[in-house]
Amino acid sequence: MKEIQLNVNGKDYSLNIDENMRLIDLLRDKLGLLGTKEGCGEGECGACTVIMDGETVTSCLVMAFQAHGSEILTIEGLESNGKIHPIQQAFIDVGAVQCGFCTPGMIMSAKALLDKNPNPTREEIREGISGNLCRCTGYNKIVDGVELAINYIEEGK
Amino acid sequence: MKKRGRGIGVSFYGTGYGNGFPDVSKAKVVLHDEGKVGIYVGGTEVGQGAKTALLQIGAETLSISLEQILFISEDTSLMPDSGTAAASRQTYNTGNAVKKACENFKDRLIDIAKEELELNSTHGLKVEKGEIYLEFFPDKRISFKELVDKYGDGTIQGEGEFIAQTVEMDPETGQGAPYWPYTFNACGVELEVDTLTGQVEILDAVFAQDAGKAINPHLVEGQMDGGFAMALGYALFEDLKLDKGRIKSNKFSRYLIPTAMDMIDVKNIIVEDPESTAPYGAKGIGEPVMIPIAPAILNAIYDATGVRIKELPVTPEKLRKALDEANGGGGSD
Amino acid sequence: MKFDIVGKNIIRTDAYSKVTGKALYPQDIYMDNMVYGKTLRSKLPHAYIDIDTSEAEKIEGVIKIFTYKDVPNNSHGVVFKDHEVFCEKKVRRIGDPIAFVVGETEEVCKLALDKIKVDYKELEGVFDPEIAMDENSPKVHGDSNIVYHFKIRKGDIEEGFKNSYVIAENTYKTHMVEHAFLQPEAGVSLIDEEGRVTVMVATQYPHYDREEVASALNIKEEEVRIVNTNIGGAFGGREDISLQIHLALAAYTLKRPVKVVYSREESFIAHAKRHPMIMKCKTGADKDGKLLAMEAEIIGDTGAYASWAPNVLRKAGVHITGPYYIPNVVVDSYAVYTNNPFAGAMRGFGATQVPIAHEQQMDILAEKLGMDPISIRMINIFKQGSVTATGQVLTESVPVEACIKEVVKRMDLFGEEGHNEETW
Amino acid sequence: MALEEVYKGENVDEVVELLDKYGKDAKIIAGGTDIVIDLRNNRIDPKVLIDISSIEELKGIKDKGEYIEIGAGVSFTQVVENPLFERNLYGLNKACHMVGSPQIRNKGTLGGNIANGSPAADSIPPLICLNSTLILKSVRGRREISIEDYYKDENEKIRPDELLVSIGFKKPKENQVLSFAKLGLRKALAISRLSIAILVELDEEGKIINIEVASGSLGKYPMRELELEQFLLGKKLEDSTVDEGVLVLQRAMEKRLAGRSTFPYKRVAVDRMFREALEEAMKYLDEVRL
Repeated sequence: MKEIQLNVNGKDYSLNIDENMRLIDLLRDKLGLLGTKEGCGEGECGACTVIMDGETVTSCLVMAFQAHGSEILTIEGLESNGKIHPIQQAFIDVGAVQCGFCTPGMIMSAKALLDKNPNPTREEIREGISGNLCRCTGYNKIVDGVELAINYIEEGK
Repeated sequence: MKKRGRGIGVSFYGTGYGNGFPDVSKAKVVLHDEGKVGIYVGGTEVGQGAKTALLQIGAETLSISLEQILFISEDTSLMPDSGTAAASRQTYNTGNAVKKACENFKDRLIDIAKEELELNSTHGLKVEKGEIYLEFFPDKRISFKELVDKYGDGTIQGEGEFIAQTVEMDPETGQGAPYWPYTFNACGVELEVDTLTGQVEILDAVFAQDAGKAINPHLVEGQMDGGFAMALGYALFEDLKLDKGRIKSNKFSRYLIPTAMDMIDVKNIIVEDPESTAPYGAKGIGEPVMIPIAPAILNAIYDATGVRIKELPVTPEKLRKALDEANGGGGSD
Repeated sequence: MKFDIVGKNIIRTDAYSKVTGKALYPQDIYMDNMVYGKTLRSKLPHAYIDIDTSEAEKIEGVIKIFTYKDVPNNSHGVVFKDHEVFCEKKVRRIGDPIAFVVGETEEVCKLALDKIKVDYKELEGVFDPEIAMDENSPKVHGDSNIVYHFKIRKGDIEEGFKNSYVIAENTYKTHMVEHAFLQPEAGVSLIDEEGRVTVMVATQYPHYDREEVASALNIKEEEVRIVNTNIGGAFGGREDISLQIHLALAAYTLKRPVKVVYSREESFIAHAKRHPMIMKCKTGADKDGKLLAMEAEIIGDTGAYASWAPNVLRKAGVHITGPYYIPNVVVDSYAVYTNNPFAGAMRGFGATQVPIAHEQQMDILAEKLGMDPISIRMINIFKQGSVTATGQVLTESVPVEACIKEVVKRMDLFGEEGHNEETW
Repeated sequence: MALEEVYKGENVDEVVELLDKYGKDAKIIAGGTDIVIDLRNNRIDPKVLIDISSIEELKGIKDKGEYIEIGAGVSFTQVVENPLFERNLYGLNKACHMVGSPQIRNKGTLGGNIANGSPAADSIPPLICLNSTLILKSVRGRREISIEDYYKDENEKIRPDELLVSIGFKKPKENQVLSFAKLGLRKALAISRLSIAILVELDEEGKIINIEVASGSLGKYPMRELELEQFLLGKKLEDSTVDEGVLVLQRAMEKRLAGRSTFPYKRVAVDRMFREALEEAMKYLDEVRL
C-alpha cells in the first residue's frame, strides 16, 4: 500500500492505494467516478481520458501513484453552479451522442482543446479529438458539437 | 503519383427477420398517476436512438408532450417482447407496435370518456394534450389526471402488436416475399490514391439515404455518418489478420478503426418517400447506411487507377501490389 | 401530412445522462458482497479437451469453478443450439469457453485461470470454407460442414446469357471483421427481492437472453429477469449469448452478486464477427446495358458456430442482384462451418458483403459497353412495381432513382473534371 | 515477481541512488505509455517502479546557444509547442507531432521513446540526423553515448543503474534544415510503417555539402542511410539525382530486408517518404535563400 494525495474535481484526497493500481482504477473503484470509461486498456480509444494538471491523459496508462500531488479533472467535475459545461450542452443540442461510451472522454479532449485553442478550425478539432475513438457517430456531429460549443462559450452560455 | 477518381455505390436492404418467420413486436401503454402515460416496449436502445424515435411516435400518436410520457424499455419483467434491436426493424416493427398500442389506448380512453361525460356516442371525441374532449362542444372534457384519479394507477391500458408481413421463399426456387419494407440508398465518393504508398484518401462524399419518413433527421444523419465511418474502416483499414483461427489483431492498436482525422464531412441527404405500412411512413436505416459506401470506394479506386480490387480490405500493401501487377510487375509506377 | 413531433430533431432522451457521465453501463455497477468471474477459453482451434480444476480450486479466494458439469442444459444458439455454455469434450475455435471461475477478486480469478489444467488433444482444423465444403475435410460439428444452402431459380439463365451482349464474370472476397463497439461486454448478476435470477447486461434482445438463461438453468422464464443498462454500441455483436448464462448460473448457484468485465482482447474473441464471403458472380447485359442474367455463388464462412448464418446467407442471396431488375437469376448461397472465430450478425447482415460484388459488376459491364456507371444503373434500377429476383412486387416507396439523382446533382461524378485525374 | 514498491522521484540524485540500490529489479516510468501496457501484459515484471514524470530538471528544453538539450522527461507535446523546433528543426516537431494522439503526446516522452528501444519510434530518425548524444547519470557519474551507437551497438546500452537524463545535439546552422516524413496506416494513432529524416545543407550553387539521412523501420533499428548520404553528397538536387537516390536507398534496404514479407511494399513506399522529406527540406531552404 502506498499513500498518496491528489486533488480530483477540486476536492483534496488522501488515499491508500495498491502499488499496481492505475489512475482509472483509482477514479472508478476508489472514488466512484464512473464517467471515466475503460474501452481498451492501452491508451488507444481515449474513453478513459481525464485532464491531469491541465493536459489530457488516458487514465489507463497512468499509474495511480504517479498522480500523487496532481490535479485531476473528470467528466463529473465539469458542472459548475449546477449547470453543465457549454461543451456538454452543445453535444446534447447537435446530437453528438449515440451509445455514449466514448462521450465523457471525448468531452474531456474537447475541453482541453478549447482551453488551449478557443477557436479551432474543423481540422484542428478533428486532430484534438483524434485520440478518442467513436464507433457510432462517424465523428461529424461531434465536430459540430465542438464548433457549437465555441459559440456557447463566447456567448457565455 | 497521386491519382483521383470517383465512384458510386447503390444498394437496397430488406428489413426484418424475414422469410415468413413471425416477426412480432409488442407494446403496452398504461395510464399512470398524475396523468402520465407509460409506454412499455422491449425495443433496445443500443445507441441508435430507438428510445427517442419510439417516444416520438408515441407522443405523436397520443398528441401529448414528450414530458408526459414515461418510457420503459429495459427490464424484461416490466415490458412486453418487441423482438431484437437488429435487422433495422425497431423503427418499422416496434414503431408500428407502439403506434397501435397508443391508438388502442386512445380508443379505450374515448370509451371511458363517453361514460364519464355522459355522452350517447364516442363520435367527435378527441384525445389531445392529456385531455379527452368533444370537438364541437369543448366544455365536455376530462383530463388524463381526472381519469387516473378515478380509475387508479395502471388500470387503463392499451396494447399493440405488429407482425411484419413476409412470405417464406420456396426452398427450390427462392420465390417468395422475404422482407418488407425495402430501404434504398446511393453514395458517391471522390478519393485520391497515392500510387507509391498505396494509400487512399477520401476527399468528398455525397450520401443519399431513403428513410421513408425521417422520424428524427438528426438521428438519421448520425446513423449515416456512423455507417460511412464503419464502411470506410471495412473497405480500407480493418483486418483481424486471421491465422489458423487465431485473431492476430485483437486490440485497438492493431485493429484499426477510423479516427476523427480519417473521417470527412459527408454530404448527407435524407430522401423521403413514405411507406404506407410504416409508422408515419418511417423505414429502418440502421444497417442500410453502411452498405453502399465500400463499393463506391472500390469503384472510385478503379476510376483513379484502372485497378479493380476484388478482395477486401484495400490495405496500402494490397493496393500497391495490385498496381504493380497491373503494370506488369514493374517498379515504382 | 403535418406532424407535431415526428420529423423534428427532438433531443435524445439519454443525451443528458451520457454527456454528464451519469449513464451507467454494466461495468459501472458495483454491489455489496459482490464477487467476480473470469472465463477460461480455448487456446486451440480444434481439439478434444480434458479439464482438471482441482489445483485452481485450492487457491484462496476462489469460490467456485463452473464447467459443463454444472449446467443443466449446456446448449444455446440463436438459430441452432450448437453452442455449448462450456465445452464438454471438444473445442471448435480459439476462445471457446471452457470454465468460469468465480472468486473474491479479479486477481484471484486470474490466478485460478492459470491453474486450471486443460489437456488438449489437437485435431486437424479447417480454416478455409471452400475446403470445409469438401466431404473429406475435418468436421466441426456432425457429419457435414455445410450449415445451409439457399437457392434462387428464376427465369431461364442459359437463355439470359445467350442473349447477353456482354458478360462480366468475377470472384470477389470479403474478410472477417469486428463490430468494435466501444464498450466491452460486462454484466452483473444477482438474485432480486422476488427471488428471480437477474442479469444486468448490455444486450440487443433482452427477451431472447431471458429465454436462453431460463433454458440453460432449466427454470421458468418468469424466474429470470434481464435488465438492460446503457449499451455502448452493438452493431449486431450483442445478439448471441456471451456472458449472460455464465453470470446467471453463478448468481443462481452462489446467491451472491457476480460481476464480469471483459477486456478489449477478450471482447474480440468472445462475440461473433462479420461473415467473410466468397462471391462468384456472372452478370450479363444486352447492348443497351439492360441486365439479362445473373448467376451467383456465395460461400459464407460462419466459423465454429452457426449463430445467424442461415439468415445471413439468405439475406446475402436475396440481395446479390442489387437494386436492379434481372429477369433470369440463379443464386446458390452456402453457410459453412470452419474452425475460425464464429460469425453472426453485423450491420447489414449479409447485405453489406454482396454489393462489393454487384456494384463492381455494374461498373465492369458499363465499361465493356462504353457506358457511364450512372446510365447503366438508371436503366436497371428498381422502380415502383418492379419485381425482385424472388418474385416480390415492390408496390411502394422505391426511391432508388431519387437517391442516385441526389448524389449526381451534388457531385459531378463522371463529368470531364476530375475524372481519372493525375494531380501530381 | 510482483510490484513491491513504487517511488515518485523528486530529483535525479534520488533516482540514481534508487537505481543503484535496485538495479535490474527497478524500472523507470515516465509517461507510462509503454510501461503500463507492458506491466499489465506481464511483458515486464519489475519489483520496483520509479516515476520520473514530476522531476523538473528532466522536463526542460535548454537552448545553450550552440547546443540544445532536451530533458528525458520532456513530452512530445512540449517539443511540438516549443518555438525552437519551428524553423530548421521542424523535422523533429513533425516527428513528435505524428506520435499517437494528443493524450499520448501529452504523457509520452522522448526519453521513454529511446529507453524503450522501439524500432518504430517516430522521434528517433530526426535525432539520429542531428548526431544526438544521450546523457546518462548514475551514482558512478555521467556518461554519454551517441544515439546512433545506442541503436547499432550491442555494448552501448543504458545500464540498469543508469538514468537517461537528456538528449543533446548541436543546433543546425541557419542554412541547414531537418525534415521528416512518416508513413502510418491511418491519420492518427498510427504506428509508423516507415519513416525518413533528412538533415541537409546546400552551397550557393545548390550542391549538397552536408547530408544526413536516417530511417525508421527499414531495418532492425533506426539507422543512418550512409550509402544514400554518400551518393547525394556533392550533387545538385535535380530530378534525376533524386530518382537515382531512391534507387540507392532501395538497394541499401534490400540488403537488410530482402526476403521479408513487408519488403516489396516498403521498397516502393520509401520512395514517397524520401521525396516528401526532401521536398519539405527544399521548401525551407528556398525560403531561407530568398
